[in-house]
This record gives sequence, C-alpha cells and structure tokens, in this order.
Amino acid sequence: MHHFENDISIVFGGAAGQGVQTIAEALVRVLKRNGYYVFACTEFMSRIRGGSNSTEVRVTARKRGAYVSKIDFLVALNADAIDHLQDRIGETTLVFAEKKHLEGKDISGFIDTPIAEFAEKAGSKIFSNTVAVGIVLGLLGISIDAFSVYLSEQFATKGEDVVAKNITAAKLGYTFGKETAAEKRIEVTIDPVEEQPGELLIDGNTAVGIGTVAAGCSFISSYPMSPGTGLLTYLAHNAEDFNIVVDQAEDEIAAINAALGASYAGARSIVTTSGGGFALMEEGVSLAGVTEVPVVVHLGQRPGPATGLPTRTEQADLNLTLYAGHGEFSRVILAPGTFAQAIELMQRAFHLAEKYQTAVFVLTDQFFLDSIAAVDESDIVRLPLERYIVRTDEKYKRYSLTGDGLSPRGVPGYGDGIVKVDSHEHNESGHLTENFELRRKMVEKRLKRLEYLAEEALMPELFGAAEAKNVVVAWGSNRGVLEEVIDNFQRKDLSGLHFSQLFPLNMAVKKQLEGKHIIVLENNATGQFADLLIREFGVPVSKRILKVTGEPFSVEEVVEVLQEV
Amino acid sequence: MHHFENDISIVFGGAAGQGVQTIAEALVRVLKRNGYYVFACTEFMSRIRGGSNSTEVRVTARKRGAYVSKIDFLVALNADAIDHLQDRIGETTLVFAEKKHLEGKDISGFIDTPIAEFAEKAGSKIFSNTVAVGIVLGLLGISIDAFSVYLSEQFATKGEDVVAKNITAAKLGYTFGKETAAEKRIEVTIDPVEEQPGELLIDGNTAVGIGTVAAGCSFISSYPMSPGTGLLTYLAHNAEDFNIVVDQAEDEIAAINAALGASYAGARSIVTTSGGGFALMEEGVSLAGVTEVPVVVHLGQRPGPATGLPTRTEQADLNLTLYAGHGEFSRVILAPGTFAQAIELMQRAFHLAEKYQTAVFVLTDQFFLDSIAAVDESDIVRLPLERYIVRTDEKYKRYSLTGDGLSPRGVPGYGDGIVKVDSHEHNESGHLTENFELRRKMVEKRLKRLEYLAEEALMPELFGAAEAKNVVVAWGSNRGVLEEVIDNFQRKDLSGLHFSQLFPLNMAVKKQLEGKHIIVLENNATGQFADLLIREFGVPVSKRILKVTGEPFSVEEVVEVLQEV
Amino acid sequence: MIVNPFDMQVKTMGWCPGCGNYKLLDALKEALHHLALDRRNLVIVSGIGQGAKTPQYVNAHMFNGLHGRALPVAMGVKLSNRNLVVIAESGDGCMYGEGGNHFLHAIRRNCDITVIVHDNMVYGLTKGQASPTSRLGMKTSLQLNGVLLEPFNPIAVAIALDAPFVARANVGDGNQTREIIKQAIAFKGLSVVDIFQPCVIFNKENTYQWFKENTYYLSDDYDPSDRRLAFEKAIETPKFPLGIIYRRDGRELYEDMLGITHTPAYEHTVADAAFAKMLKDYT
Amino acid sequence: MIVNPFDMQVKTMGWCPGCGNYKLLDALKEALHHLALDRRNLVIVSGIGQGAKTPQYVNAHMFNGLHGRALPVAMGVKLSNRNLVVIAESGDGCMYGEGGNHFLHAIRRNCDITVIVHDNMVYGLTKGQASPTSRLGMKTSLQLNGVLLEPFNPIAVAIALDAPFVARANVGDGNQTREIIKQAIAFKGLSVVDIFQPCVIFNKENTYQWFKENTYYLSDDYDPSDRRLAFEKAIETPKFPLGIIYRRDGRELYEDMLGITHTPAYEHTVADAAFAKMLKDYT
Ligand SMILES: Cc1ncc(C[n+]2csc(CCOP(=O)(O)OP(=O)(O)O)c2C)c(N)n1
Ligand SMILES: Cc1ncc(C[n+]2csc(CCOP(=O)(O)OP(=O)(O)O)c2C)c(N)n1
Ligand code: SF4
Ligand code: SF4
Ligand SMILES: [Mg+2]
Ligand SMILES: [Mg+2]
Repeated sequence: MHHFENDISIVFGGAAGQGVQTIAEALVRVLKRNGYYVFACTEFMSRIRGGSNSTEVRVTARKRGAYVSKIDFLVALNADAIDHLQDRIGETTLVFAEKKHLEGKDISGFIDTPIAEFAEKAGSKIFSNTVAVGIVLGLLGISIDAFSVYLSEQFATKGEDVVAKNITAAKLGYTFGKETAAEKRIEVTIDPVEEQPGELLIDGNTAVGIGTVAAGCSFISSYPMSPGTGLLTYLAHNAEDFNIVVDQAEDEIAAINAALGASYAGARSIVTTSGGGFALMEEGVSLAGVTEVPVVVHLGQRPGPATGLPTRTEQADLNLTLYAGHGEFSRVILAPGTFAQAIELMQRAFHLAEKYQTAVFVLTDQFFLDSIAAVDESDIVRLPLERYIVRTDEKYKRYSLTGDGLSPRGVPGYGDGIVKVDSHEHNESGHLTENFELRRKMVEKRLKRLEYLAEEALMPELFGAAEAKNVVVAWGSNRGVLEEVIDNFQRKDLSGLHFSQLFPLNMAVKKQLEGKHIIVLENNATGQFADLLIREFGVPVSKRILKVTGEPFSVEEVVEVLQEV
Repeated sequence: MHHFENDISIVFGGAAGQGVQTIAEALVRVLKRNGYYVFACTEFMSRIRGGSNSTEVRVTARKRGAYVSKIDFLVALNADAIDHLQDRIGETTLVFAEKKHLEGKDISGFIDTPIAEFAEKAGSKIFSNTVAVGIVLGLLGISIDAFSVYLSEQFATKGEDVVAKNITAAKLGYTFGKETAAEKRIEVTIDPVEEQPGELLIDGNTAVGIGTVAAGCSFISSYPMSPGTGLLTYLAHNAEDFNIVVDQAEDEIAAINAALGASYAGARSIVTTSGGGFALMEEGVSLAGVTEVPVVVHLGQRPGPATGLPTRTEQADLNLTLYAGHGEFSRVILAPGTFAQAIELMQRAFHLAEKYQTAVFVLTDQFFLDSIAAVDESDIVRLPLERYIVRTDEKYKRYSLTGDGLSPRGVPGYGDGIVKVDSHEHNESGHLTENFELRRKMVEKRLKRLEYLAEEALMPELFGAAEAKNVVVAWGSNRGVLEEVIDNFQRKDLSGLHFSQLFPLNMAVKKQLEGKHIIVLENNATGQFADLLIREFGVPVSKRILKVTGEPFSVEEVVEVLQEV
Repeated sequence: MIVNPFDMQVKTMGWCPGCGNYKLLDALKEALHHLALDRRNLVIVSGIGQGAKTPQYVNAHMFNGLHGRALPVAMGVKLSNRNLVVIAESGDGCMYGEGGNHFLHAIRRNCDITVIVHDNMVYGLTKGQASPTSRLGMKTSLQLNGVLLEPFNPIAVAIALDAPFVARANVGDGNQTREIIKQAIAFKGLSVVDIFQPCVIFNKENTYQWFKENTYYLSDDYDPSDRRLAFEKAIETPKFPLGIIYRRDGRELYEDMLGITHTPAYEHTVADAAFAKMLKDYT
Repeated sequence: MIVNPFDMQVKTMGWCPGCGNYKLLDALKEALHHLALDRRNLVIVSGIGQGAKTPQYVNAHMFNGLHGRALPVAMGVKLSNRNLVVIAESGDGCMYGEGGNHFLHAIRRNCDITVIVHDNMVYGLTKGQASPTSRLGMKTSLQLNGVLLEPFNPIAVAIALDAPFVARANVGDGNQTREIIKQAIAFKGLSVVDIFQPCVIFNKENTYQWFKENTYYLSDDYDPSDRRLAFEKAIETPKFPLGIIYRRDGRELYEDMLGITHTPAYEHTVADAAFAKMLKDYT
C-alpha cells in the first residue's frame, strides 16, 4: 500500500534531448485543466544532448511555488537518471523505468515500466514522452480526456495521424498507470482546491516577458546568455504584435549602449543577460548614471564566478548590481518572487527607470525562470503606462537644476529644443564642464532621487505573525520556499519577510527588523542581502542560511535548519 | 612687511602647454637639494593646450604630504590663472604676474613681474619657466647655485648655448625675486629640517612603477586611461632593463585577459587602468577568481560616473573593486598613503596575489599619482621575491583539494604535469564538472583564503593617541591630510587611523574602533569605506567627511570640519 | 552673411590651436548646412577622445557617450526614431581600437548612419600613444622604439565586410571633406568616412604636409562599385587614395528589414487587444 | 597500435552525437601527433561555446577562459613563455562575435599563435541563435524571420588586415583539415584557420552535405601569396574555396619585435644593479 496525500512530487529524469521538460509542460497543463494546483521546476546540464536532466512536477492541495527534494513518483527515461537522482530516491519513492535501466541498482520502489515498448506500439519511440504523461495521469487517477484534448491541440498542425498516435501512446501509458495503481495499491488523494488554480500557466521567462511587453518596452538589444536569453526570445516572438525592436547584439557592451541610445531617443528599453554579460555592461551602467538615461536590465542569475555552472541557479549577483559601474549614482534593484509579481515588477521597473531617470535592475535566476506555475488573470496587474517625456522648447536644457534633482526629460525630435546628454561631468545644457561647484551639484542631483525611491520602495511581504521573535528574510526566487516553510511550521515565534525590492530599502523596514532574531536565507556563499541589511539598518544578523551547490533550496532542508532555531 | 614661516605654499598657474608642472618639478628638485622638505601636487584640465592648470609646491619645516588651499606666492603665467585660483587668493597671498594679466582685477598682493620680458632678455619667451623658478628662489632667499647645476644637467644634451641662456633667465628672475623681497620686506623663514628630506624625489606614478619593477613584474598589458596610464608608461621606459613585456592592448578586456594568460604561464602580471576601464575588466576579474590565476590591478581613481572628470581626483571606486565580478571569490584591496608605502605595497600586492592565487587591487588616484615628494632610500623596502610555483609531475592536478584551500600552482612547461585552468566550475584536474558537492567544495576553497588574508592584513597606521575618543579614519591618498590635521590639533581626544589595506580587514581593527566616535574622511559622495566598516565590524559611524568636487581635501577644510567635533 | 544654424556659441573649445579637428568641424557644419538639415532632427553620437568632442560644438542633438561605444548608441537611436538623421563620430582609437567590434557589426547591420572617423593616427586625448592606425615605427611616449603593430586598415576591412559606402578624406582639403560628408549623409545606408586629421601636438610625423604628400585623389573615371578594385585601392601603397573608394547602392537597411515604422518610440503604446491575445496563448 | 599522447580518457563528452566537433577534435589530435609535439609544451586556449570545449578533451595544457577572450589570453601565454606552442580555439560566435575586436588586433600583432575557429554558422551552446557567420535568411529560435545581418567574412577580413596565414577547411574532409592544421601550427606567425563544422542540432541548413556541396578545393597551382587574388577568393560566391587562401611568410613576430628571450617568465628575476641604477635616476 502506497499512500500519497495532498502534496505529490513527480519527477521526470532523462538525458538532454529526451524531452523531460516537454513532458512536464504537458503534464502541468493537463493537471491544471483538471483543477489542480501545480508547480514545476527543472534542473539541467550545460549540454544539448546527453547528460542528466530532471523536472519536478508538484501537485498540491495548496498553492505552492517551491522545490522539494522528496520524490514520490520518479519516471526515469534512462539509467543515468536513476544514478543522478539517487540521493532523492527515498523509501517511499516509486521509480518507473524500463527494467534494463535498473541494472545493478537496488531500489525497493522500482516498477518495471515498458515505456519504449508502449511508444513503439503506438508507432515510434518518439512517443515515449506521451506515454510517460499517460502513466502519471493513470497513477493519479485523473481522467485522460484533458490530455487527449491537449494532444489534439498540440499536434494539430502535424496532422491527424500524429494526433492519433499520440493519443494511442497516452492511453497505453494511462492504462498501465491505472492498472499499476490498482495492482500495487497506489493511492493518491488531493483535497479539492479552494479556488481555481489560475487561468494562465506560464514559466518565469514568460512572466518577465509579459511584464516587459505590458510596460511598453519597445527596444531590446541583447547577447544570448543563459538564463537571460529567455526574455530576448520571448520578445522576438512578440516583436511584430507589439512593435518591439529586437536586436541580437555582437556583445553585451553593444547591447547596453544600444539600449541607452534607444532610451535617449524615447524608447523604453531593456537588456537581458546573466552575471558574466552584466559584468561587461558595467561601464554602460555608469553611463546611464551620468547621463540620466533610463534603462532596465534583466539579470538572470546563475552560479559564477566566470562561466561557473551555466545552467544552474544561484543568487550571487546582488552585490554586482548594487555596486555596478564606477562612480556614484542612483539605481533600483527588484527581485520578483512570484510570476504575478514579475509581471507587475517589470512594469514597475520601467516606470521607476523613466520617472527617476535611472537604471533599474531586475534580478531573477535560473530556478525562477525555468519554473512553471499558474497565475490568475485577475492577479495580473497592469500599471498605467505613464511617460515622463516633455516636449522641448528652444530654451530646453537637459540637466536643468530644478531643486528636486530631476530635470524634465526631452528626447530628440520632439519639440524645438536640443537634447544633449554627456558622459563627462556637464553643465545644465549637457556640455562638458570642469566647474567644481557644478560638479558637486550634479553629483548631488544624481543621488538625490534615491530618497524618493526609498520612500516609494516596496515593503516586504510578511508571512506569519508580525510579532514573531524570529524572522526569516528571503528575497527574489526564494519566496516560494519561505512561504511554504513558514506555513509548515505554524510557529508563533517564526515569521517570514520576503523582499521583492532590494534597493533602495524602505526605511520603514527597519522597524520590522529591529530587536528581532534575523535569519537570512539566500542562494549564495556570503549572505549578500544580509550584508546589505547590516549596512542599511545597522541591525545584527543572527544566522545566514546559504547554499551554493547550484540547486535551489528545498523545503525540507530549510525546515531542517530552522528546526534548530 | 610680509612674513612667511615654516610652511610655504607656492602655486604656479597657467594654461596647459605652458609647463607649470615642469616649473614645479624643477623647483622641488632644487629645494630638496638645498635640504628642504618639499611636496607638490597638481590639478589640471582635460585638455592638451589652453585651459587653466596649477601646481602647488609646499616648502615645509616638517615632512608634509597634503594639499593646502592657502597660497603664499602665486606665480600666474596668464590672466586665466588668476581667475581660476581666485578663491584661494587670500589677503596675505602675493601674486606674481605681468601687469596685463591683472587687468580689471583688484588684488592687494599683486606684484608686477615682467616674466616674459626677462625670458626674452635671456633669448626667448620659452625661458619663462626658468625665470619663474628663479623668482621663487630669490624670494625664498635660497642660493641659486643648485638651480644652475640642475639646469646644466637638464639641458646638457641641448648644448651649452641653451644651458647658458637658461642660467641667464634664472638669474634675471632670481635677482628680481631677491630685490622684490628686500623692497617689499618679504621674509621667509623655515626652521632647519631635523633630518635630510630624503634622497629620491619622485611622483606617485614613479612610486607605483618602482614597486612594480621591484615585485618582479614581467608583464603588463593595458589600455591608456588617465590617471592609470602613468604606470604603463613607466614600465615601457624600464622594459628593456628589466625584461618586462609591455603591450598596449586594444581594449581593457584584452588587457586583463592577456594579464591572466601571462600569469597562467608564470609571469607576475599587472594591468593599470581607471574606473571606466576597470568596469570593463570585471568579467576578467571573475575569471581570475574561478581560475585562481594571480593578477594585480592598479586602479588610478578619477571622478565618475562614466567619463566624469578625466583629470581630477576622487576615491569613489572602492565599492567597484570590492564587489567586482560576478560570483563570489577572494580578493585583496590595498591603497598606499605614501610613496614609500606604494613601493612596498606593490610588492606586497604581487606577493599576496601569488601566494594566495587571487586578484589584488591597488587603489590610487590622480592626486596621489601626480604628487611629488621625497623618499628616503632607506625607507624603500624590498620584499624578497618569493615565487610559489611548483614543478609539476605527471599526477599533477591544478585544483587539488588540499584542505587549506590552496592548491600548489604549476605552470605549463615546467615539469611533466598538465596544467588545466577552467572558467567553468571544475574538478581537481581542472575539467568542467556539474557535481553539486564538488561545486560546494570549490566555492569554499576559493573563499577560504580570505581568512588567511585577513590574518595577514596590514593594520592601520595610528596618528595621535590610541585612547582618543574621536578617531578620524582615512584611506589611501588621504594619509597626508590626516596626519597633518591630527598633528595640527594636538588634541588628546582626537586620533587618526590610516588604512592602506582596505580588504580584507584585520579583525584586530575592530578593537581599535569599538566604543569610539568614528569619523570617516573620504573623497567620495557616499562614504564607501564607512559602509565597509559598518558591514565588517557592525560599528556605527558618527560622521562622514566627504568631498566630490574633483579636488583633494585641503588641510584647512578638514581642520574646519573637525573643529566642531 | 548667412548664419549656419549648426554654429554654436562656445566660450572655450578643448582643442589645441592648429588642430585638424577645427577643419573637420567646419567641413561638417557646412555639410549639414548645405544639406539643409533640420537640427531638431539631427543627432550626433560620439565616443571619447578629441575628435569625439565634436558634437559639443555643434548646435544639434548630442549623445556624447563612452570611449569606443558610439556605434551601438547610434544604432539604438536610429532604430527608435528613424526620422532622425544620425551621425556617429569619433577618433581612430575610439572607432577601431576600443570600438573595433562594433565597427565590424555595425557594417553587417547596415543602418542608415554616417560614421565619421577623425583619423589622426594617434591617441590625442590621452597624450600621444599609438592608435590602431599609427604607422609602423612611429615613436611615442609609450612606443619608445616605435610602433610595432601593423596599422589597421579601416578601408580594406570595411570593403571586406561589404560596407556599402566607404570613403576617405583629408581635412587639409576642406572642400572635398565637406562634399564627401554630404554624400555620406545623403547615402541611404551605413557610410564609413575615414578622415585624415593632423594632431599637431602628438603626431609629428603625419602632419598636414605629410597627408598632402601621401594622398592623391581618385580619378573621375574611377568606378567605386567594383569591390575588387576598391580593395586594391584600399591596400595601395605608398599613397592613400582620397574620395569614395567603394559604393554599393541598394543594400537593404536594417531598419527596413526589421520593419520599423516611422512612428517614434516615444509614441509607443501597447495595444490592449494584442495584449489580451498574448495572454490567451497561456490559458 | 600507436597511441596518440594527446588522447584523453574522458568519461562523457559534452557534444551531441554526430557533431562536427568530434571530427575536428580528431583532426587536431592527429595533427599534434604527426607534428610530434611535446604535450608538456602545448597550451590550448579557448573561450566558451561548444567548439571551445575542445581542450577539455585533449591531453595538453588548457586555459578554458571566457567567451570571446581566447586570443588575448593566448597572447599573454605566448609572450610569457615563447617556448610553448600556443593554439587558440573557439567557435565562430566566440571569435568573430564577442571576440571580434581581439581577432582584429591579434592579427595586427602577429604572435606565433594558431587560431582555430569551429565555424558552424550558429551559436551551438546557447541553443541555436544566429552567429556572425550565419547565412542570410536562416531561421532560428531568435531570428524568426531569418538572419538579417550580412555574414561576417573572416577570410576577407583577415586578408584585409594582411594576416600572414589564412586558411579554410571543412571537417567533412578530416585529412585536409588535419593537414591544414599542421601547416598552420608549423607556420611562424599568426595563422587563422576557419573550419566548417556542422552543428547537427541547431543548424539544419549548413549540414555535412551542404558544406560538401558548397565548397571546392583550391587548385594546386593556386598562389596563396597574391593578396589581391586571395581577396577575390575570399569573397567568391557561391562556393567557398578550401585550403590555404593567403600566406605571406617572413612577417616579423611580435615576440621578436618586443625582443622577448627564451627564458620563461617564471624564471624572471630583478637585477639588483639595474634596480639601483633606476633609483639613482631620481636622486
Ligand atoms: C574605457 C575607456 N578606456 C580608455 C579611456 C581613455 N581614453 C580617452 S580618449 C582615448 C583615446 C583617444 O584616441 P582617439 O580615439 O584616436 O581620439 P583622439 O583624441 O585622437 O581624437 C582613450 C584611450 C576612456 N575614456 N575610456
Ligand atoms: C560574456 C558572455 N556572453 C554570453 C555567453 C553565453 N554564450 C556561451 S557560448 C555562446 C555562443 C556560442 O557560439 P559559438 O562561439 O559559435 O560556439 P559553438 O557553441 O557554436 O561552438 C554564448 C553566447 C557567455 N558565456 N559569456
Ligand atoms: S592633442 Fe592633437 S588631436 Fe587633440 S586637440 Fe591637440 S592637436 Fe588636436
Ligand atoms: S549543439 Fe551543435 S555544435 Fe553543439 S555539440 Fe550539439 S551538434 Fe555540436
Ligand atoms: Mg586619434
Ligand atoms: Mg558556433
């Protein structure tokens, strides 16, 4: 008897090219259509074929957005997958794989599953993925109808034959799953979900992309780099519908400079990259600072230094953005924790960039970008597209000293004025100057907006009781694990604070932290956000929960560490 | 009656191309030969001809290394110089200039000085500079002999005629100076100096250069950028004598990568640049981090952001180096305060880089690099050139996990082993890996050396009483002003701490700061070192004395601010 | 007297007396005036260096950016408002040294941008180090034994990349310089104009005189549309040909290939219907 | 069986089955073996990309650096120990895209380095975006309407810069590839070898078959020393010539011009006398 309740973790493992991600995508869509809460996340090697990748699909009674290390059902498409996931195969894990892949391994939960055989029966080995989804649906005891519909949609363009064969494959798997469940007394129960799990099923890349489109972005120039490339590809796919210029740059330096040129000319522009590419953009960031040309940078983090682990996850580029560029100037750093938040924050990023004529960095990471979850359409916030561009007259000066540090921003070709922006220290009209007093004023002008930005800064989201003595702080993609862990504990003395704005920090946060036992959870080696809290608020940080293996935190490991608190 | 005692400030002002720096160099050399303490610093515009530049020469009874805003004698070579320095011309300032340059100005201390006339009398206008030095020597009542000798040496290659004419010019100026002093009752007294003022007269660039040569550096690849270029030029001049490869790179990215290639092959290599160029090197810094290839970076700071003020001074790139490069890895940041220290620290930089297989950043700035002062040969420390390169055998692994985080470093071609370095996360032999556990170990390995580096970290230099309640903290080029200000006050409750190592900090420093009223003095807008102290030690910083005009701190302004403490 | 609307009241200019940049500036401003361009629609983008200061002295829009990075900025401007006339202007170090990669790839894109290079065969602003176009053997403050690197040949490289308009001028001849600039701006596509410009302070070899003696004018019957011939001209020694060395009309513009409309980006809006449709794809 | 000392026991290789990189690796290792090089003196420097993984699979010294930056690293190595044989190897994106500027200036320097480019006309590692050498019109995950940028012509650019050894091979012909690599390594000076290498996953257009059909061998009587002719060959369409397209022996090496000795940098010392003399200049 194998009983699984309310929180099921299904993992598909196989080589690159075997399509474990495709399987997961199909499954989550079908599960969602059946009214379940789903969450999927994926880990893969830096290679195009071969190696060992896996995708986890969680089916839960409550909305979840975190990785768990436990595996209830493992569908292994090759032998390596079993080795690769060995540490996560527990006593209760059921492993579905062809017998030949088990060779030499001793796994109690092994169930001989003739995936390839079914696929070939349906017409070809390439239907293995469809078989796998069918098996899982059978195991879960979920009707296969939604999957059949999905397959019809998906392969509509490939012709009826392909659709039919896929459906055959699905059914073969399904029957096997159902029969196995009955035979091995595998029981899966999930409480009915309170509300609909959300209408849209998207991954992190899509969330960031939707937000960017919604923000009125009309220009991207970027150089491919995992995991930043997703946004570039997303915008390419939507370029025509939304009049977005999508340029593949020759290098990252070109990208950021092109984005600044575009912004200078009136576009809302963005670049997307990862740490190494961003490192190359730092001089450009400094240029944004001195010229006060707005720009948004999406930085999909991955483990460094240098090439590091190109397809893995980490949160070690906070300091990189916080101190990017030589000289001193303003900036904003945002880090969404949910997909709905990503959609909103991308708009906010462009809004703040334009309103405060500054660079805004949005930090995500591989884990976040490659995860899949449902989003309610009603949760998709659309901020009004407020432009802050003025029509210039003949007396126009780009850097007029207005007292509040913000000069009305003109763009070339709109009005009679001349718009001069300058990377040198400059006077009000944008011409280079070496006047000491003007220099001082311009430095102050460029920094002053940080005050407004701090006032407008998003407050962190609280989980649990505000009075709790122990507060676990997390940021960006760790929102899911934070929420779930706090939820699990249900302790009065333990709360969670999730930051989606990292800089500048709202001064009101200080009160939320003072006198507390602060525990900071982040996916890096040194505790960069913890350091920032110390620097900004002078509060001591009691504990840092850190991880640098290239994997996201699992719910279990955080629970274990917090048990001791 | 004009009386000047023990601390004389002589300023030469003129356009670029008029040679105010040459004048100052001649004067300080002659003064030093006469046994005086001298210090000179210079400020100039970002242009090759025209504009307004000035050089200050201080003649003091005690050894000084700071800029003062007061001017005792101003020798103005054009009218602009007087305007440019207007704010620094006080009631007691004597201004030596041709009458025509005074036009429309009301300056009580003006003395009509026919510089050009004397020069032409000697043969040509080009001798104006020589006249100017002569005048000052006359005013100071110092024998002209040393100057004549200097001129004979300097122009030896140009022929006797040129020497003779120069000497004539010098004498005309000298006589004028003497006569004016007598006439206007200008009295200058300087107490005899306690010891010889030092044998070598050098500027900051030379100090950094000497240290680099002494360190056994054999490779530099760099791209010109003020004020970093000086070191590149220095090494070019010494390339042949010391077998140093000097390569002008096509860009800064090439420079740092070439330096890493050289270091990998066994060279002690360096790059020199300024903030904007360094920003471009950050990905390379990260590469140094992951490959554990030693490298030294000299960063001559200037005001940013972006192009900023290319020929001015600032200390705003501490954060840039502290957080340079994506991912997390070790580094060292040094910032010399004196020229002797620069010579020693450059050697230390290479030593630490090699011993701990890390990047070492040396922060200087325009003020420091373009200043001139005397250095005792006995103060020039030569550290033993310890190499840490091992001869490899066939079993050699570049990243062997040794427990202490440091793997013996082999280089290609030395021994039978194969040396593989890799920008990916790698295993012990340097091949790429995605093993999670290995990843964790390698991250730890790369960070562990920070512990040793902190233990070995230089302690700050103390001025005044250790028990003083108020402690003024400064770093790098502000050592001179710190020392002089603390000296001026002679207050029991006020001490100074000068840091020449900024990162990692020696943990023993914490004790020196705890419970104190900490005042941090730095040439930037936000107080970057103050933030670092907070982050590292959790100590509160009471006050930040900051300056961002592009000028160095003057002794007077710091005294004024501290008066209130 | 007719006033040139591109003239500007500048109290002090950053160049040395006698510098070739003055002549280039004059030729440029005249060209702009002759072409009757509206200064409200003209953007000059530059990098850093002496030549790069040019837009500081022109009454038109300016983006004076980073050393080496004029071209990507210029592209960003052009693609966000194609109604603007865009000139990218900088020194030889800026365009061929630090900015070499952008030079290659800007040519591959072929935006309608005019690239003007102040080629003084030296780094002026940083006080006289070798530039990519410095001649072999020239001694400098850094190249004490003379320049060792083979000079970069911008004309040959541009032709190798099939740049559609490649020209060379000498500021010593202001008229030809102006006329070439005019043609370059009028040309639809990326035009490269390398202009010999003496640096009277740091380059004592390549003087006005030297450029005069070491250049010649392409004859009237020279056919710039022949790429092989153009390449021969580009690598010809010892004298450098002046004029339009290579020209290929009709190459499609990047902005056309991208389908960019004439609506400037500052008027960009997000169509609700399209947005709703996009979301629908994920349900 | 004779063992190739450059062979390595590698458990898993990162390339896809059928990838042209395997053939290139084999050709390279054979070439190294034929030349009887001592692997203790061979350094392979690479950037990042699929092609750039090559030195991970060769039993010799390796510096697997950053994307785009193989050439400066290779120069640093060579100038610090000229006894080493240095190969710089990477993909088309790495060498001509991110690293384009170094490609230009490495040629200008002319160190004795062999540059091997895995030219698959696509970005392999990042999953199939266009590379600088991608053909016009090729559709990719990012270039949905096909590649718009004129392909970068590395051969023409190298000849425009007067690179002393410029060759092209096709991995489909392993023998010629090996022989060209051998000649390139034996050549004293910077040699550029652009090697067509099918990416069987992301480039469905430029396949083994396509490369076979769209290339031809230069005839035996072809004279690679004629730069003008070489340029013609470089821009020839529709078929790409294979072989040594341009070769100019005798160009002085950068390391010779710099006067670099054969003492490796790890033996560098600071002569006390010279040091004392240097200080004396400041007294
Ligand atoms: C990233 C960066 N590196 C270096 C510099 C310093 N720099 C300014 S201008 C210049 C070279 C100037 O030469 P060129 O482009 O030929 O212009 P010119 O002054 O000769 O007109 C350099 C190296 C800089 N500003 N930024
Ligand atoms: C600075 C930087 N930008 C981007 C990347 C991501 N990246 C890795 S390989 C690559 C391109 C690969 O193409 P190519 O050089 O042609 O090699 P191939 O994989 O085709 O052999 C890119 C863009 C990176 N690693 N570093
Ligand atoms: S240094 Fe040369 S290029 Fe610069 S302004 Fe002076 S003469 Fe002109
Ligand atoms: S993706 Fe292409 S280039 Fe990369 S290994 Fe696979 S086939 Fe080769
Ligand atoms: Mg120049
Ligand atoms: Mg490729």
